[in-house]
Amino acid sequence: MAPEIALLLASPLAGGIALALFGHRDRAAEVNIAFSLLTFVASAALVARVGAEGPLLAAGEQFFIDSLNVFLVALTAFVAMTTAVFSAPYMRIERDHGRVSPAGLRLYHSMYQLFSLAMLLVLTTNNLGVMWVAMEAATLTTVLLVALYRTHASLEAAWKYFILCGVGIAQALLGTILVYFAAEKILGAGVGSLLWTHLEAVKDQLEPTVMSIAFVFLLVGYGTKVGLVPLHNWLPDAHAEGPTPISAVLSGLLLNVALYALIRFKVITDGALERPFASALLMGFGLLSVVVATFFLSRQRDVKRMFAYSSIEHMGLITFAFGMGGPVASFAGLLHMTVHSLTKSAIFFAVGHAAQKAGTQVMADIRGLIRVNPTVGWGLMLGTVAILGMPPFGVFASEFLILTTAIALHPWAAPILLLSLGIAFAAIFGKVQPMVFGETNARQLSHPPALVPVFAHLAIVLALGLYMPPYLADWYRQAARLIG
Amino acid sequence: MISIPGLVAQFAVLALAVLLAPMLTGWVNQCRAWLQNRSGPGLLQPYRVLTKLFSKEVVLAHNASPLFRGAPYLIFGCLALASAIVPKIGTDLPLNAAADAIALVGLLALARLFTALAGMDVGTAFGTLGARREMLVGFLAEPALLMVLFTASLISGSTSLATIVEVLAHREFVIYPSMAFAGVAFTMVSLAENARIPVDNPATHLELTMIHEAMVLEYSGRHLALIEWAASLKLFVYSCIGLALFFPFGIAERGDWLGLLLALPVLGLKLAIGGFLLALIETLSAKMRIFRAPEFLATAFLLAVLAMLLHVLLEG
Amino acid sequence: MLQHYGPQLVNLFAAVLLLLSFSMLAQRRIISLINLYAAQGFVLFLSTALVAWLTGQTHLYGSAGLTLALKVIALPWILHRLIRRLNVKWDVETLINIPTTMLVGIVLVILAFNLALPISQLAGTVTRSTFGIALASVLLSFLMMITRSKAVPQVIGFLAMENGLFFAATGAVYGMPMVIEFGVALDVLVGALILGIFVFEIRERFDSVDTRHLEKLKER
Amino acid sequence: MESGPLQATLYAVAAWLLIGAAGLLRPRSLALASRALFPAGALVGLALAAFALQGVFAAPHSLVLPLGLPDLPFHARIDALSCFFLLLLGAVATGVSLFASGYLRAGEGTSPGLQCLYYHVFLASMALVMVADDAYFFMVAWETMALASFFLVTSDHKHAEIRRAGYLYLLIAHVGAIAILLCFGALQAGTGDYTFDNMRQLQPGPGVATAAFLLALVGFGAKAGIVPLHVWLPEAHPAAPSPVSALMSAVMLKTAVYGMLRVTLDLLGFPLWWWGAIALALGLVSALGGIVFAAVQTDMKRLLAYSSIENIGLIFAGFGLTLIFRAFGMSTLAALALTATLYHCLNHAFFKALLFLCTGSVLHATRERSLGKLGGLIHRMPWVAWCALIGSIASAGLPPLNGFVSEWLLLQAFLLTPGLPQTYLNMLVPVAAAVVALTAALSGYVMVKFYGVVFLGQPREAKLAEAHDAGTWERIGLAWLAAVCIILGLVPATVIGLLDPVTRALTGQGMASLAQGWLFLAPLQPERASYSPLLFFAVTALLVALTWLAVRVFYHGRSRRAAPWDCGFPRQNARMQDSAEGFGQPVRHVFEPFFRVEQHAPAPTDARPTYSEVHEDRLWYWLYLPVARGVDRLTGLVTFLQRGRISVYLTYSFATLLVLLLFVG
Repeated sequence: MAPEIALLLASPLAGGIALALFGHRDRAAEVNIAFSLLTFVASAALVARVGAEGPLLAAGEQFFIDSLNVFLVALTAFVAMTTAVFSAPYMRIERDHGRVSPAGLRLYHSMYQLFSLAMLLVLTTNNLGVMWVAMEAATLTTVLLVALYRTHASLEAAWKYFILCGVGIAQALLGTILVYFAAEKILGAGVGSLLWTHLEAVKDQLEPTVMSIAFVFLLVGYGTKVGLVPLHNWLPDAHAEGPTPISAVLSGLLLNVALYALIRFKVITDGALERPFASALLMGFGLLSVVVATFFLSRQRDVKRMFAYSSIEHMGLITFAFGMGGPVASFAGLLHMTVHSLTKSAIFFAVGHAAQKAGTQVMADIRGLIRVNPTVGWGLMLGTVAILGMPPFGVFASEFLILTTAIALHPWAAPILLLSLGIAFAAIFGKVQPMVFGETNARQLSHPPALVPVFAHLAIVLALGLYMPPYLADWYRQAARLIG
Repeated sequence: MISIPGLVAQFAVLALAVLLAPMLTGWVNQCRAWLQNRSGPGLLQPYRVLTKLFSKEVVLAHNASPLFRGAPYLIFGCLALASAIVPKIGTDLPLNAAADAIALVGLLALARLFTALAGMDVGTAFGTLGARREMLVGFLAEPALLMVLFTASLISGSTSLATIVEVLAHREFVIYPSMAFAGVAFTMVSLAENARIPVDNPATHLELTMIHEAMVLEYSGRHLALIEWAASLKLFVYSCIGLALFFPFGIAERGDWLGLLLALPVLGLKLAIGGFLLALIETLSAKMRIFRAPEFLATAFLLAVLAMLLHVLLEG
Repeated sequence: MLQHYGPQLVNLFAAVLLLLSFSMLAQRRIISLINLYAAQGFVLFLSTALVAWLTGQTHLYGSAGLTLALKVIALPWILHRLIRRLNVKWDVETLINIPTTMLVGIVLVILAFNLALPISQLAGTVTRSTFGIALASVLLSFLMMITRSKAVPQVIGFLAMENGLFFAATGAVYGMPMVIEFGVALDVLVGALILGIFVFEIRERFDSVDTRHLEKLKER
Repeated sequence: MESGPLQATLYAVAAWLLIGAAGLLRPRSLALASRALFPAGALVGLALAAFALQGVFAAPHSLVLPLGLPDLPFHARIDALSCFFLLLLGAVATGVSLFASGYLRAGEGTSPGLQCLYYHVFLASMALVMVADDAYFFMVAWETMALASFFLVTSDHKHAEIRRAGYLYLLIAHVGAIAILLCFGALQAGTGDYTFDNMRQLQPGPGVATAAFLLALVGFGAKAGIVPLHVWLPEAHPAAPSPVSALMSAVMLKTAVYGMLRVTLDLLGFPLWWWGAIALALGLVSALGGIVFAAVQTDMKRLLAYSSIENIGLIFAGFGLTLIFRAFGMSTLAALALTATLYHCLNHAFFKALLFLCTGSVLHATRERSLGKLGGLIHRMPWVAWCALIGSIASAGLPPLNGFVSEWLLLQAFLLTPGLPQTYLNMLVPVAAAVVALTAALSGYVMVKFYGVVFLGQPREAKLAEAHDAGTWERIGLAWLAAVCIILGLVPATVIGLLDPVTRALTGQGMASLAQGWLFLAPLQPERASYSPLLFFAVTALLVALTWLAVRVFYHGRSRRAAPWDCGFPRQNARMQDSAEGFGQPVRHVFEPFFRVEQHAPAPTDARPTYSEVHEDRLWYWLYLPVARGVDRLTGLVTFLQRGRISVYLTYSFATLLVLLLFVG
């Protein structure tokens, strides 16, 4: 068992348990940060090791780290940490406003840790069955957090989230069973047939029909969690009604993780089938998601809901990129995963404080943030500008690559995508601009907002748009090669 | 391309034009008087008016700006230069190279611009009214004039007035139907530009009708004299343009000194006829409402464009 | 001789399972729904045990025991307590009327069988033909979740779907590896508990467990 | 790293960025920005102009920066074309920055430091647009430019209409950027290599090439403000602080022209003749429409903005003519048309910047932008007034200033058109020339209105009495721009020598050989056409001087002041002067169909009669609102998917699953 992985998983587990006991104490937030930091350190060590030694199998092949998931691990750990930093003052303010009880805080903190544990498990495990279990666990942990405020809306959102994702994940299990069924023919019964590395090795011998049916189930299953249209319906509700830190990690991390699982299966399926079946499906769903989500945007009143739809849109874009395949598109997809999760979480941080200041999430009632609190205003403005794909932010870099590849490979799709992006721009910017600028109605907060994460994220995104360090680029390239 | 005798000749022509221009105005008024069965004031009347005005003192409005005082000199200078540019007697003059047809139009436009600005400077209702109407006339008349000149320059393949005249006057005689249209357009334009009936009436100060006079209402003394002089220069320039374009015969070619001697009386004769015709038109036609003026000028403009098209169609 | 009748028995169980799913689809009363669910679990337990015995896959005994513990005893008990606490014994009115639902269900069964055909041919197991039925029952419970408007029946449908999955696992392949079995079972258990909590919460807030009250969040 | 114009440009960009960043050190400090940073920025601009001047004659030089995407690092390249536009940028920026250092006020919208940041990022990004040599770098620079200018436009974001203007501006800019991206996509023709070098090598088929051209026309036209994508321009220019309006109008619109030239003449290589026809037609429509709308405006900055549309229209007309000539292989004429185009770019940059800065001073002196409330400022602020006079004459395209030169060249190009193998074009060209002439004449009208109403006459409001003239810094800036206007007008032959390498590079033919020495400007042969503004100016000046002297010597200089003649109506007051509406009224009559007029004329019985007149763009109702409504309706349809009922959602998933299964099975 590699110590890094052990630490990586042990730290959130311990954190979860510890905070389940003392999560309501005053310093719980700091403890939360500490554990997240520890996790991040572990992930950094893991990155270093994988960077040095290449792909890594651990604990009797139960864990497999290659360049594809290692950067997702790092990203997840990092965003989880920054979100913890952000949530410290945020949740205090929520408590002061009497929206959460101490018990609620305890639940929140412990579940936060367990959630990151689940995600890290999904990312690091080599066993597709364990991957499913962990994914389900991620759902279960977040369901309670979405319902944290115990209001009508939050309960409704949580209920929908649970039912839809539960049903979806059930389909994913069926898909996993089918994969196992196909693999068993070659690898024989037992855990071995569920290990991705083994499957990857024999993927061209797997039975095509079974694999295609399996992939359908997996797509519907994990696709629900990715938020692909028309399986997305839980997503805006859950984002809008949950506590903002949770919206941030849902948008920034969980969607990525689900997509990661889908990609793993896509690799095997494409290997098994000679025709580009999985790719075609991914492209189709990606395109649909982009277009539909775009049209939803302009009707939104609730700011978090709007950005949830924007997440659907971006996930669709990424899915489309992976569907196209090829070194450039996959590279772009991975890059877009990174910048999207950084930017979107940053936006949610800013939005969270903005909503606390204005005392509402209704955009029409949030005005002139830049006057009362420039950092929140600028955070929101720059984040929005970045997520809308304005240079020199990194989102533009990945979108540029995706779109140019689309123009080269599928010219029919490029105008659709660009048009959707244009409409999304009109919708989002038109709503955010008056929130940031103009006369204000916001109030002061009881705790100083922690906005370092916002600007840290945006700085990274900006840097990625202008300059990508060679090792990072190689890393993405290798990952892209794995995806094919 | 600038020689001493050339310069001398140029300034001689310039001086001649500037000095003789008022006489043309006098001649036109004389003809009008005759046509209206009046005994006119005589050819020299404009000169008397000018000397009178020059020796009078200037009365300036309280808020007249330096621009107001400087404008008359500028306008006069522009029109003097214009009168020097247009080929009247010979084509071999240095300034011909300095400014071509387009520049000529630009020069006239510059004069108009300053007239209008000066009209607005004092800030009475009349000044601005006049300026507005002047610019209204201008923005339709100027392109029309340009188009007329373009027709000619398309024929001669050049915008240099000298070349145009040489081509029209000294190549073998051809009938240009386009020039007929251009001629009509030009007549209409020059009527409008020189504040003549039917567009404007130089002889009235009735605020409903006047254009040019309304603008210069505030001028007095030497300033007014310069303005008046510039006006008669303008008439002279337009007549010369018309003659150069449509009746270029008798204008001397490069280095043809005999022709030069001959050209002067020919010019006088042509001007006399032209002035009489102008007076005739003015007597026969009635002043039109100011709102009709755009239609009148638009017609001229369209005729000019038509002339160009005709050239491309038939002669191109 | 059981070796000889065994496969037929398994098929019989499969048929019973399908029958139960259909009757759940048709059933209006919540209590009987729960009982049907328990019955389904029991059939599942029997078939798993049988398959285990037939094939000598020892770990299948484990999962059979798990099934018995969880799906026949634990969850039905939880659900019974739940509805007693909520006292929602009254009939469940469906969104689509029963006959239509049944018709749709039959179509689904046909689809599932057609789909399962190639897979069954591949399956080298004694239980080859059961996969189609498993798939069918999954789809049927999905349909049930759609047609029921109350929270508890939806929960039951969700659990029934999981039954179908489990049957697929035992039917097509001799069960997943034990780790996974446990994981899945754990997830189902936790899920059921959370659902229970939710149903209470919803009951408190909306003083009804009708999910048609949960339609506030939507696009206007 | 050897020092060439390219390196110099990059250094200048870096310097600007640093200056901008320095503004953040003490964002609230006015002194820092206005006394140190903006003058420094002006110096950088001057240096950039100098290097660009040297670079125009240097050979193309390219460079790969260690930035950008791993597979597509920033390629930078500098050639005559980019140097020309860099020269324009540097020279204008010098004047505007000098003016801005005097113009900045505390408490006007965003804090000085931030404005300094936006402003210099704006400058830097424009410079980068000129040197970018691959699609990614170009797009980054392009969008950064849009973004920086957006923040500048909305720097006084308290007012809702300013925010709206900024939104509209950024939106159209973004749509344009999308079109440009697609254009590059078409240009790389499936090779996946987005460097401009690759695009130069490729020879796309006519279909692809046409697509690329049209997309470029949309994209760059949106930035340039070509009809029908011009609606943002008259909104954004008045909203922005005057130095920014000046920069946008003078330089940013030119970057679009630069992009157009770069794509069509450099990357695409050989154009088709009807591309030129399209560009020509659009240009003429924009020119006429722009100037007609300018004539009826009542806000001085809107008026100037519309006049910018007019000038850009003229530029595009010249560009279209260039394409036509190029397509028919008449490289000399193409060079002539291109020279006219570039020359007009230069001229418009300077006189429009000058005019916008003048409006800025007026705005600060009077807090008033509406023409109906100004007047008589020539007495209060003579400096500004005289500079504005120069700008107005130049803008009216009158000799001997610079506006006339480019107009002259353009008309010459038109006159030489007959002889095209395409008869329809031959027919159209006279009409086109007529439109150009009409536009020029109308611009005279507009400038008389602008200058006369703002600076001449009597002050229409009492508060104008305490208007003050521009400060020292502002005067320097104005003087610089005015001086350049005059120089550009007086020595065109020299300037054309400067343009020679550009035309040579783009059309294979130069003009310098054809200019007769430094004194005479004769595009083809002297007997075809020649013009010598210097001589022209000298003689005019001489004549004026002589006249003045003569009058003084032979007569007297006596004069006295009196009240203006009232025609026997004693109660004349300032309100009786023509209002802006009044002055524009004839044009409105003549061009009635252009407008959608809303008039509120008082009834005869009104106690206190008020008159107001709103001229709206019909396009707004024909194009933009329908599109907006369409999108809105679509969104309405889509939201029907999200009805909140969970069983419906489950049905979606179920249906998806079934469909996919059927699709597989």
